[in-house]
Amino acid sequence: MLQPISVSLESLNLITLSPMLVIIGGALLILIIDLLKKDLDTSLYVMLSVLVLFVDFGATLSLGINERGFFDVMLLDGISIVAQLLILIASMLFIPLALTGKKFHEYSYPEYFALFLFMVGGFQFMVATDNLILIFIGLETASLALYTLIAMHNTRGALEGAMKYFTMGAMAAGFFVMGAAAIYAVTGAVELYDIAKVLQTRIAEPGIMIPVVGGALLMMVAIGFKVSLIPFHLWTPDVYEGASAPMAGYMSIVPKVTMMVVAMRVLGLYVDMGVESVRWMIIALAVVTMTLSNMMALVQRDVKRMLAYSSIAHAGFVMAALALDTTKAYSSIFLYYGLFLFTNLGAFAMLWISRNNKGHRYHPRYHHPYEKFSGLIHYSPAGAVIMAIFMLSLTGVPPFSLFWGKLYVISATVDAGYIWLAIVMVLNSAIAAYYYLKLIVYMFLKPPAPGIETIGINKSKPLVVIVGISAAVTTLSIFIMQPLLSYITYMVSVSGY
Amino acid sequence: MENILSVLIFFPLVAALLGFVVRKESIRVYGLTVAAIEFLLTLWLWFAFDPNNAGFQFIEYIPLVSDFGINYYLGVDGISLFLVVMTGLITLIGIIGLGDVKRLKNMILSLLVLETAMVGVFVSLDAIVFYLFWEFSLVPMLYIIGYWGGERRLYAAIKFFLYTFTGSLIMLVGMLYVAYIYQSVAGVWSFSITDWYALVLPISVQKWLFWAFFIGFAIKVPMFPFHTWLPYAHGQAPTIGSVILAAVLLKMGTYGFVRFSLPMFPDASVAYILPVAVLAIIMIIYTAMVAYAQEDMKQVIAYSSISHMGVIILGTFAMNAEGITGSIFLMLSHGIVSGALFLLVGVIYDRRHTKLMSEFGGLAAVMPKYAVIFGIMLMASVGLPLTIGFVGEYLSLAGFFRISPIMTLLGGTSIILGAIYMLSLYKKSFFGPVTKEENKKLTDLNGRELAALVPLVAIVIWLGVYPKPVLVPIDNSVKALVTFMEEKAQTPEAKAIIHVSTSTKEAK
Amino acid sequence: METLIYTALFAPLVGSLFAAMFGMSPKTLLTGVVTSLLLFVSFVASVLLLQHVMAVGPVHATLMDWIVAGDMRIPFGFSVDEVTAVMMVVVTLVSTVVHIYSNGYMEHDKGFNRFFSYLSAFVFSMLVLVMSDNFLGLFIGWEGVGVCSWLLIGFWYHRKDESRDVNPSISPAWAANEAFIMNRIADLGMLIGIFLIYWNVGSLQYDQVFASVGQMSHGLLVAIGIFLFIGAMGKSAQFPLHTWLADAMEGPTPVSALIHAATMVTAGVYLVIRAHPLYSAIPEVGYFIAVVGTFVAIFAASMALVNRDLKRIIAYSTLSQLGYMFAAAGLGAYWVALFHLAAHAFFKALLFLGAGNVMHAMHDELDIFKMGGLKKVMGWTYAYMGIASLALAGIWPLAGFYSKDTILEVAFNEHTYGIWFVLWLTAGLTAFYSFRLVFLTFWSDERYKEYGFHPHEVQKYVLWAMAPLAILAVIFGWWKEEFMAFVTRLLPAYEMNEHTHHMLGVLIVVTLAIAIGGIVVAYLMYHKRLRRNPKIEASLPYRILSNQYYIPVFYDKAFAKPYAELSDIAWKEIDMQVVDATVDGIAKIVEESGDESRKMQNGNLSDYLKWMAAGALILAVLALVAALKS
Amino acid sequence: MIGLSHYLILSAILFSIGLVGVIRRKNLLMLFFATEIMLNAANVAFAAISSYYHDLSGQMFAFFIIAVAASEVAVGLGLLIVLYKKYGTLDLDNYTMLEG
Amino acid sequence: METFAFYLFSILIIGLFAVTVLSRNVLYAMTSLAAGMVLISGLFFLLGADFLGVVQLIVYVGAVMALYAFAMMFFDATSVIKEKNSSATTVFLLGGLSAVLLVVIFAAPSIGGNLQPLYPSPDGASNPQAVGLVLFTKYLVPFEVAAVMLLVAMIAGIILAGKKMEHRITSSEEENSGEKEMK
Repeated sequence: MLQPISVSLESLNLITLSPMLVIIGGALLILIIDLLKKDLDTSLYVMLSVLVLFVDFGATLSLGINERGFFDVMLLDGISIVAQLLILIASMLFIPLALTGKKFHEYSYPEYFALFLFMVGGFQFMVATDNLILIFIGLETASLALYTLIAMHNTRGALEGAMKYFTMGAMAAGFFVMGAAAIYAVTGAVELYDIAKVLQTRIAEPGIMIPVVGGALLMMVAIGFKVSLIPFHLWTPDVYEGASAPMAGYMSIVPKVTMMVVAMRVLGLYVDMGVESVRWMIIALAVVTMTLSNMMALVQRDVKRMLAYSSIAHAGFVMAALALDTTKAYSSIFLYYGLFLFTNLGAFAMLWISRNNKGHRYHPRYHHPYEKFSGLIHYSPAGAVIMAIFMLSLTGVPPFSLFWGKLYVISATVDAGYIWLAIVMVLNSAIAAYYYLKLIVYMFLKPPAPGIETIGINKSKPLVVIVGISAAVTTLSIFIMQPLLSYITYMVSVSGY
Repeated sequence: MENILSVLIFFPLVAALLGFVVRKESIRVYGLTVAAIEFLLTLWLWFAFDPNNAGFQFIEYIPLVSDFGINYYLGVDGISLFLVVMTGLITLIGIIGLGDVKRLKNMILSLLVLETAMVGVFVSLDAIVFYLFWEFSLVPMLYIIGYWGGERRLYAAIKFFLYTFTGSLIMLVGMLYVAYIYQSVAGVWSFSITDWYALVLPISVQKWLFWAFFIGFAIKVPMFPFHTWLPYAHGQAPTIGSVILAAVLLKMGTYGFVRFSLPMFPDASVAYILPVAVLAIIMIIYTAMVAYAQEDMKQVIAYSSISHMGVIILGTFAMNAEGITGSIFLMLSHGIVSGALFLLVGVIYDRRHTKLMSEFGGLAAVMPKYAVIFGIMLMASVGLPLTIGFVGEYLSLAGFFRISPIMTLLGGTSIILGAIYMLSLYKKSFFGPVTKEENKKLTDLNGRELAALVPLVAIVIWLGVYPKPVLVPIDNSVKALVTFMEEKAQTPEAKAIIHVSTSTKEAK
Repeated sequence: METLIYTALFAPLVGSLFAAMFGMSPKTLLTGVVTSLLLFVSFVASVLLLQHVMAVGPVHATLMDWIVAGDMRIPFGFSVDEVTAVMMVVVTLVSTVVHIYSNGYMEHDKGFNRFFSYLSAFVFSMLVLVMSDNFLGLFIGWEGVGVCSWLLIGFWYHRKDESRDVNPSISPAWAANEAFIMNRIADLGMLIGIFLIYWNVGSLQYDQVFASVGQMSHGLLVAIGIFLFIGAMGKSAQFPLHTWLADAMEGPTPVSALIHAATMVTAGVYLVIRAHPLYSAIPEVGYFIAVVGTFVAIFAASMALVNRDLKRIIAYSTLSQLGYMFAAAGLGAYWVALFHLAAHAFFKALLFLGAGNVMHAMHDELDIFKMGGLKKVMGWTYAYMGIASLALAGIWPLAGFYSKDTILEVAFNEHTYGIWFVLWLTAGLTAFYSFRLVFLTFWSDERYKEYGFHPHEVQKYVLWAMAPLAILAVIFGWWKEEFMAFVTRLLPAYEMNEHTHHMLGVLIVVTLAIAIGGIVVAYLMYHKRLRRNPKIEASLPYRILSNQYYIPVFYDKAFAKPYAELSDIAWKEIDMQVVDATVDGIAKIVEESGDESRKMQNGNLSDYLKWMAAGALILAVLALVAALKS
Repeated sequence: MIGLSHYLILSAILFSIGLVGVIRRKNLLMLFFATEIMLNAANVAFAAISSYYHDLSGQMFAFFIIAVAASEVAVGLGLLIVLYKKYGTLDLDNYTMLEG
Repeated sequence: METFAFYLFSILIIGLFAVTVLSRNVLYAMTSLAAGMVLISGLFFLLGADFLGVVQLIVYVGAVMALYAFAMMFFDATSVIKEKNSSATTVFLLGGLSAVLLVVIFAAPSIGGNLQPLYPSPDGASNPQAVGLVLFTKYLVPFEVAAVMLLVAMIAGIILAGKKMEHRITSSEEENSGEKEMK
């Protein structure tokens, strides 16, 4: 018969769960408040969410580094903490965007905020573990919430996008579990550190490479889907277009950072072990992704869609760093996303502000065609300048933030000896410059579009504050580079990457 | 004022930001004042500069990202000093000569921002900071060309931006690689140019790095076959845009060669003299021919810029003090002369709204002052002795003669071909009877235009007759550079080709 | 003495600047007077300098450093030695005369002030050219005179382009550009020569360069000699760079007198004389120079035979005389060349000024076929031109006789009988065309009446101003011995050998004979009336000559037009269609690939899912390839 | 004797069947069936490996996959209901507004 | 016996699932899916994963199928469904190749080496007991997260299927009209 087992509370290291407990508790709190009193204003929930996130942020900051907890399921290494911080910062910037000048369907649900917090919790779980099971559960929790959040925008586009995202996500989930199964079949483990141990002993066995690489391949499909690498990216532009602008911006950062961490853990393991085919798969995906998505972004007529493709390209750009297997490369991923976060969220927030109630005035389908921004400088100089700053940052023009990110990623690539890859990366940046520039050209150099004076109709103080913060960080990033870089490098290196 | 360089960089930027408050009606005076103060500051820099010190002066050093070796590191030597002064001057002259354009305020503020970037490029001693200003200079220029330009301004502006952006990105890869090597040798990251100078690179590495930097600089210069953005940019840009583009922005490329390529890759630079010189000669001859075929006055001058830049490249790759000093002087003189020529074309464009030579003829009779100043600038442009244009061209060619007499002969056709297209321009526009009725009533230069042009004429003649105050500091720094290159060069062939002046040798 | 040097040098510059201040205002007599006075000052200073040099020796002055770079150290240095002093006096004298003359000649011209500004600037440049103590300083003057020549040839810039049949020079502006560009071609050669000197000597100072001639290899010397001579060929309009000189006659006549006869065009000769230590070391190049000079002498003279244009005839004669000078210099008789240079300056300037008077009288008509019998109305001018022509023809005892005859003697002395013969023949031709001009203009029937001209003599002071030239044209030759003694302090003396001494008398007679013969033929043909023979005029040789051997047309067809066409191709076909199109093509390819790859994003979920499955397969293939490779 | 490979191959085949269904189906409801098949295929593999290694992790994984599958059905059907209510069709060929 | 059962189940499952993905009739498809699920639970029992088998039965046959059945009624899709299926070649080529790929990966001979189980089933414990033990110790966190996930799914389902989604609250009229144009 079974022996009763006793587990000491200390060994569980419950503190490792504290951030997630906070956020799930917060979500439940919102649900309870909604149950107790209906018709509370959105602003209440927004601020509650921000507070919860803030507490979560504090809890995350206070975590010890490189701790495991709960039967080693939880893993709080440096990258998990950095990733969680990024997730939380992005979430804190995202949530106030609900306080718009106009009413939107999704914000009328208190559940929206609960779901959002659940989603954040899911993401946090995903990065705070190296157990494939928990990664999968966290992923699905977050994804299911995300699909719903997108659909709650309740336009045809949002529903269609959510449906596409959902379906492809289901398929990707299938690939993920099959990949996990393959790895499990080889190693008998579902925890990455065990997997690494076992693989290390078996790596020399003949034929082992087939299931090993096969597993990685299947996982890569799932990762590629979530990080939106070509050709698994196809949902991305459609969903971004359909979703509300802030949601699109959020999606371009948080799920990707999260999945990037998973990729670092899973694929990094292979690369670290010297499985060259995995490395080449990553590089190939990265190169194809940046190149094709840049080209596709080039021919877009809608700014939001363009930004969708651009975020794919950025993902590909960062993905390249994954193949390098150096501390610097891994650090550069976080640095890049840390900077990308502000810029891209800011850019999407600007689109959100420009969301006008005249609907499809400039184009039967698009909300944000380039023409809409024509001559913006004449009516809203500040808006145009800020948007231009974001675009220049995305282009990689110094001194704006993303330049430093690109610099560091390319530097990592060069250090690792992949000079050709670095050249491909910079050439892609050059292609990308065209479509970012196009928006600047429209805003600054073209005559004003009719009705442009109503472009800021969705403006509200919170939105302006968020945009302001993003713009300030984007512009003054050089001054935070040193602390940011040393912090991230430290966190990544203590995690053993 | 030990931090004068920071002041020089940030004064226009701060002024531009504050300028948003200034009301439209007063913005011209504001711009003039700011540019004048900046120019005076550059002059102050010149006077405070010790011409006998060949090294960097007014050094400022503030760590920015110390983990990654990026520092706010500034300094000037004789090579960059005058480029800074010229930047101040040309900006001031440009603002003086600025006609009535739409949205004057935006124009002036963009110019001030541009000035920050330009000064920054020339005084940065950290590669990343250099790159920062280098890239950032594209933005205001994009706006200036794209907003105030001609009919195809958008095409021109975007082409300008993308082309140079692409080139400099490749250069960035090169920079990162140098930094990486530095890191692997020295153990710490550094993007300081002076640190990089100390780095002896293996020749094979030098060779590809040379080309990586080359692409960045060559597109900016612009060298054949990367030059096609320039005619569009000039053709479409407003007068002030062309002036600054030709006078300062192009010089960034050649400055880059002197600042980076030569001292960092002496062996590669020597090894690639031939291909570079061939490109330069193609530039000189081919673009001179293209210039001759133009119908638009501005395009003639645009292509002539390319042709002259070819001579500068030849001088730079002469690997001796004569040639390099000459090329730097030619940068200055070309800046002033081409700036003036673009201003002059702007004058006629303001009056007639066309730049086609066929629209003119006999202007000398109608606008004598204009014709005189144009003539002086033309002569400076074709390198007449006792004008500023001669000194640099002569020294550049003389320097390169040591490398290859034949190629110098080919490159020297610049003085013939230059005369051909410039004189034919002058003949078509200024000589002959006045055929068009509209041209008979043209007014001569007004006070504002004279105020912009006369100082340039004075400089053209002053530095043509007495270039010594400028030449000596340049020469000192260049001699130091050449000596340094000779010491650093690894192959005996390179050592043989790099020619250290006997005076330097004796001083040792 | 430095003061004198600077006075001589800068007085014209001051005058030029002074005149320039009034450049755009209507005519002010003041400018003419002031510039002329300043020129006179310069002349006086030059004469004083000459005396000083005679008495004491060369003077040297350094104003300041000009170019300092690397080892190159080029000052504004001026040295006045024997050759320079002679040149200075000649230049300033002729200039002063021309200035005064111009006061009258340009009286009604709108650009009066401008003209004097240019003219004085020219003198300044010319003085820099002759006074500089280094090659680059010479080059300053070299280019400076080129520009002034450009300005002055194109002085009447407002005239429109004509076809070559109407006006062989097309237009003043065209001619100016032609002159400038041709000179530039030669200047490049000169520049290369300078570079050669610099990198082999390390200095451009004359004294250092000439001192190190001995250390340089022969080949190098030859190269330097040839390149410098190329420079000289441009400025002195030697074949094949000669076409500009005739076209330069589009400028006002005083300009032709000063620049295109007396001074600037002789700069090339001056250069060869100046660089005599160099050329002495390379006699084969000298011989080449002599041959070129000789060829040009007869070549130009032949064109003058049939020309109808008053000024062009004189221009060709200038060309021809320059050939003589080069022949002399090339053969090593530098002082003879210099002597002829000076003599030629006087009589040729006089000739041109006289021609100017005629033009003035004839309202700028240049066709000598439309003149005739002018001696009745223009006695003084006739006298001047007669003297000048006699001098040119080399009739004893005028200046031309001494100088030209010596050249022939030199040619004989060197045993280069071919050269001698050609030059001798040319002397005859010279006499013929000079007097053809004189007779057709001043004698024969008064054809001008048919064309409705009312010629009149010019102002008195103008005629007086010309007097010094006329006097010198007569008497200058008498100072041959003194001249030789003076300049051979610097230049190598040239000794005739025994054989020549014996033949001297014969040579003189032969030469005089052919000159007189030429005059006689001209007299017979033209003294009564213009005799035209349509048959001859239609004959091939005549047409070749009157069309300048079709060389301008050939240049046009062989160089100018192809260059323009090539330029057009370079721009429209290469730059636009190839270079730029490549760039745009790349952009287009990128964009089209974007459009193509966008098709995968067709909105259909089912296809998206297929792509995902396909992606997995593609990855598998990739993995396989990577595995096989490693 | 049935080895691990048998089960794994079965799993692979089932997964492929699911894949075929996913890429073939145009009706969203039936497409979702196919995704269930894919997840179940993984379950088979996990259960088999778990059993052969005598390791429980695989069974845990399979257990959670079942939970995920259930959740997905809930959300997926919710989405389908909205779509059907609003646009009256479940054929994905009708949902191609977002493209390009 | 085991072999026979395995092959029987396998063939049946493959067949049933093939029907699921190929049938035009949604009812057949669903029925065969449910049957396949049941048979898979049979496989689980065969593998000794009794707990998993039971969960499979309950969740799929009980819950999932019930949900689908409800949904089907809602969609009024009980009859044959017309699909414009895309070209069979592409589909089966992709499917076939994927099958080959997966089979290659999973049938690799190296799988099933002598590995030490990391979380061995405790001796003497029945499968549900063992599972329970692991689930509530090691996998407590994932278990709880799964609970959250189910909560999320529930909320999501309620919201999406709720009445409120039928009307848009977003303050814009034209946006709707714009959409109508697009239909």
